[in-house]
Amino acid sequence: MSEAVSPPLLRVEGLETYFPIRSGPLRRITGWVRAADGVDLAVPAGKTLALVGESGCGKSTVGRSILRLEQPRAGRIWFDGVDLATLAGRALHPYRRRIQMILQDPAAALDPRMRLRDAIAEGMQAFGIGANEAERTERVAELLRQVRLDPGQMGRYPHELSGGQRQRVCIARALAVDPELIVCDEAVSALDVSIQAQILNLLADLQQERELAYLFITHDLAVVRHIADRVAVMYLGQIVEEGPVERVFALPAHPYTRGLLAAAPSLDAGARGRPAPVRGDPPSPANPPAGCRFHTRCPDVFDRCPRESPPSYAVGDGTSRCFLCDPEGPSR
Amino acid sequence: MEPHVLSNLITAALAILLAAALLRARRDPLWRGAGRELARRRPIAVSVVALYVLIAGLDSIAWVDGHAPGAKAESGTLQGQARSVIDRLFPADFQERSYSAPLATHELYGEEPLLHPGKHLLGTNMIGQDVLHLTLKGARVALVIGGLTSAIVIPLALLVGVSAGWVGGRLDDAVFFVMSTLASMPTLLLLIALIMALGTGTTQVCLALGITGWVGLARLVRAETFKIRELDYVQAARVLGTSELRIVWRHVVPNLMHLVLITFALLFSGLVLSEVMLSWLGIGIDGSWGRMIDQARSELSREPVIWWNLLASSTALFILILAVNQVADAVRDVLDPRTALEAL
Amino acid sequence: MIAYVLRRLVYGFATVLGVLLFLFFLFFLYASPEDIARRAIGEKAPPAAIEQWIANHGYDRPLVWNPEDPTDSLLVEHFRRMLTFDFGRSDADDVPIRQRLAEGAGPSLALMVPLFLFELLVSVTLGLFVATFRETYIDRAGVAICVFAMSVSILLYIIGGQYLVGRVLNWFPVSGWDASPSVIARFLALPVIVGVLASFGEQVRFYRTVFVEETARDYVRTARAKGCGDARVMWRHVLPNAMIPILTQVVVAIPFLFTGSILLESFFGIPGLGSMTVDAIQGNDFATLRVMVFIGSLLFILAQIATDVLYTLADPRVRLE
Amino acid sequence: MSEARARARELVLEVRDLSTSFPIDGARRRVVDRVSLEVAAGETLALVGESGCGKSVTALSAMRLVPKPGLVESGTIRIGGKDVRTLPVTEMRRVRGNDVSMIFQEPMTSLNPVQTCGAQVVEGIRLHHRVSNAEARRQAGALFSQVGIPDAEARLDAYPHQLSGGMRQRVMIAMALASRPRLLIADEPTTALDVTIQAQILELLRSLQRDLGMAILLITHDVGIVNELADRVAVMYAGRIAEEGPRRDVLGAPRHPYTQGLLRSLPGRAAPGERLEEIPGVVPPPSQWPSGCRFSNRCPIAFEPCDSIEPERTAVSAVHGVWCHAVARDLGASEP
Repeated sequence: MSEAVSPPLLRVEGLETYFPIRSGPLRRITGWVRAADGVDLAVPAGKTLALVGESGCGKSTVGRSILRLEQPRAGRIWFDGVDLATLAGRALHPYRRRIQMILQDPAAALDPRMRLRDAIAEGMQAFGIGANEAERTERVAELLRQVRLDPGQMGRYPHELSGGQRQRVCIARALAVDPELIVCDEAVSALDVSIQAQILNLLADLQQERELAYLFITHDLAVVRHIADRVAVMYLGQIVEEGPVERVFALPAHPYTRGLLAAAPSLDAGARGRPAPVRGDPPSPANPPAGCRFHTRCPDVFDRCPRESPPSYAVGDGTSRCFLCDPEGPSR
Repeated sequence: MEPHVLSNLITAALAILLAAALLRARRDPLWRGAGRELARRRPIAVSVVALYVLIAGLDSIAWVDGHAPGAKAESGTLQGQARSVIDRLFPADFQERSYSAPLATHELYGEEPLLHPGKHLLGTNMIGQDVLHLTLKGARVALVIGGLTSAIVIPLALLVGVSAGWVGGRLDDAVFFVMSTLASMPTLLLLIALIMALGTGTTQVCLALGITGWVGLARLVRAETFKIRELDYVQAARVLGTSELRIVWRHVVPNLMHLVLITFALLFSGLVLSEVMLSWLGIGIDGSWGRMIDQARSELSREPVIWWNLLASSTALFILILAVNQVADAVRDVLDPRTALEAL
Repeated sequence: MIAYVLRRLVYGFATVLGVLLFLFFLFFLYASPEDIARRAIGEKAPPAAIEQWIANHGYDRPLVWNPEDPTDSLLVEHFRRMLTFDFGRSDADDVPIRQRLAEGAGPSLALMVPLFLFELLVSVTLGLFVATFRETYIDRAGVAICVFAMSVSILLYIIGGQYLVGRVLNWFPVSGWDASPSVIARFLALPVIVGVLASFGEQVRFYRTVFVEETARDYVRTARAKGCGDARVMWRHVLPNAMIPILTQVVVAIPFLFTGSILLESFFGIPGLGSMTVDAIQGNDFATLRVMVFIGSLLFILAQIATDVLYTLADPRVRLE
Repeated sequence: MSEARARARELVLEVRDLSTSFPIDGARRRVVDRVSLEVAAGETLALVGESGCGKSVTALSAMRLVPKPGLVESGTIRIGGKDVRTLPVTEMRRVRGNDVSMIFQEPMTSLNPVQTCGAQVVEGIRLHHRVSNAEARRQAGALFSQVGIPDAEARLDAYPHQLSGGMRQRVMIAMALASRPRLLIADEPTTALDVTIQAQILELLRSLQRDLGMAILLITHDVGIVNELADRVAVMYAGRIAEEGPRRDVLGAPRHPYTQGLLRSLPGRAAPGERLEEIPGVVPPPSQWPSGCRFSNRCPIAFEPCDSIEPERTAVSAVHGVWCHAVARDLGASEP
């Protein structure tokens, strides 16, 4: 397997991004929301890693930290041999070009007062791509064709387009600077099913054509199964399971992954009427439970879980943060 | 430079600016749509406002005739004084000696025959000036109050609000403190205090109105900048490597302009009405409708009642404010971010 | 909660200091004591007379810094007087300003409290009424009337009110004052009516906007879905949810209950603090004006702290931290 | 046979030829156009469609809660036999929350933020029953336990913002159950919730329906949820019903090209890595709906009559109807 040999394009090690909670008369920091709390993950070049989890688990924060829209408090973000977490300002600028993003709400991601042409050309201008405006316009037309839009629409404004078309414009804007990695944060979640299929196909085509790597952040397991090569499951700021998609979906090692898979409504007529697999509500990321973070909702909880925090155990080609996967036996 | 030349230059500059802004707005479909919608909803109010602007504009273009350049003007005569287009609609010696009723042929109290019998459509005032003429000239004063003050308020509020909202931190704390200090002083009292300290006069009154008026808009701009700062398209621009200054210029400021326009429209009538109150307190601007109302007020107790003075000035004021309020309402409906994008 | 109130008080005090600093800048640095003296006794007064006036009013100290005695400068004096509520004497007639304030507060309150209550009652009720009929002709007519009413200058309401009610109909006296409670209502009726008329346009429209915005929310749909009628929806669901903007609007008005209405008082001859302000303007009495601005700000800042605390009662989501 | 069946089924909701219009781009446009539905006692009908297809407006029309300036133009709506459109306002109020209840997508915004959860349920009870405050509160506590809110008594005094999303939706359901309605209209009840919480709410709805025998009109865009909960399915596209029938028929053997396309474009059904099937083009806005079959401009099998003549209902079986010219032609050809 080639990805075992070549180093991954992006490797995140021990990423911690906390948000302060302020209170008291002097607005001092009295606590932290641990949005990302020791996250490790790797995205191979030209492949897709899906980061999946429920709302508030910190998956978007991981994406935003990689894009350096948030400042991580600890951890390393290795991209092509350079630690992005330590860069700032001018030093970071060239890497902006190589990592791009596509967001959930294409209506909010486009400036309502900017024509499509200018929106797509914005990044080219910042990185000096294209010798002059005419050349950039030519490139914008080419990009619009690549995302299957009519180049004649480049003089339009975002509100004149449908949701799916706007998402295509966002993709074109990201492609304009020739990135190697695109962070897709719930990029198809807000779209209707028929449009979602179009965008997923487009993303797959572009990956083939350009050898793009995707970090695909989503809560939709069906989408993960369809698009990803590997999947990382996140719960309360930590990656609880990671591995190749086929293995994780077929043989989930972590109880949370099992719960997620079982909770997703299925189209299988026979699967109707199962009881809900995961009980209760997720705890607050400001005050995560001690020990294993999932133990308050876990169906397989035992005495060790509330006491110790499980490390990542190797499970085949991936990992799982569950004592059940401890090679030395679950109870110790 | 003589005052009328300066005023001509300013008028020309404003006209060019206005034309440029309109041309630019025409190219942007969002603004063009908003303009069309505005004209569709409130055609009468928009025309009335335009009429007032036209009258004020015509009153701002003045020139001196009848003497060679460099010749000394004789003081005390009309010769050598600059007269505006509006002035020229009336005869140069249109002034009477005292009150006369509308279309009267004789003075009200002195019973003397008038210089221009039956020609004073709205009568004359205490010193014999034609009320219609004064009323028309008041339009310019009203627009100067609104316009000059806005010219102080809008750039100041944008600069302060955007920088506080964008930079945040200590700068924001400092700006917030200044704003809350100014805002904690009751508006009318602060206005009076400012004019008492600065002195009376058009510039001073507008400056005072500006100092009391900018905080509201600056707060709005600051809050909106905070919001825009976190929006996806700003984040996207950052990821695309766009510099901070450029993001502010290309993404933040254009998305604040509708707020500025709404505030301007809402602010305008308040400013003109404030001046009326100041006039009554004796610290207003010469030639304003407020002054006319103030002067006319005491005449109501005379016998026979002198009502034309009050009626003319307050009607002119009322129609302008009503039209501006209606336009402001429509502007808000059309441009409000919550409804604007769906409506267009 | 207590920590929050403490912090707000500290910040409020800082704002008060800011106000005082601003006033010092305006009335001592920008308009120097000399300017003030000239305005008070005439532009062409001889220098000796000006010196004399300045000395008489205690403005002959160093402005900011006195090298001999750091506590003896106009800056220190200004802060000391204001913060100890001493206020000094009027520039115009040497009457202690505190005494003036004490005399004027009563009439101002007597006018402003009923005016304020009527205004609130009328505008909230009408606002709720118009909002109930939103998107109908009643609503459109209501808004049109409001815009019409707010386009008329308050001066015209006063002049018109005095003329119509006082002179033509002769119901109430046009102006005047009597301290005895039995007669006072006769003098207050007209200014209160005029005050309500002059403000209801803007107020009703404001409350209508608040209520209409609130009626568009999801929980109103829920309330209707469980079978609530229009009146119940408006009074039990919309009104409590609109309390925050209402509170904000109401509390902003509280300082004026004390400082009075400049226009109404002077027109109707009510000897309150508003009239006092007008006298101060006409008499170039800067000392009194300074005190009025200070008192107004002080009350406003206190009222704001009170609003923030009241928010917690109006809305359980607001937590003061 | 179908008539006999229909007579046997007691209908709690009956919608006939409902049209509801909104002013869009300066003209009144029907966003719901001659829609007919029926929900029998105890069954679940899922109304499924993409955003903007008119499914929520259909539900609000049935409750007579269409927001202004929307207008129900024509059609009849019967809830438990009462004609909703002609009922006096006070009567209608008695129907809402009593004969029919409704729950919404966003439990956060759908609950009154300044009232305790208990007070909101108590209000719902006392609007329809003459009981004391204490008794209503006791009933509210019982309802809270019934919908699986732990520590029910204490939660009566909680404000909505103090609860999690799942708990809030349970409060909404408790409120809806206050008068034991025969019909519950659930408008995207789990869309705002996480998948594990969604599974809990679906389980709750299922068990409540089993215990109370109430009918559910489920409005959703998620075919997976339809499969989990529905007995019958109606697929809506651009203001019209496209296909309607039992869940097994519509999901298992769809006949309308739109239903077929919708199901094939689901990422869960395709093999991983395979291309998804796309429905070409976009859902047009109401101002650009085609005049014939609404789907004609995106339909892969559209033929001559499709873009000019609106299709009528074609019965595929006694219980399965499709609005499609092609299906009508094929069926007509096979049984002359």
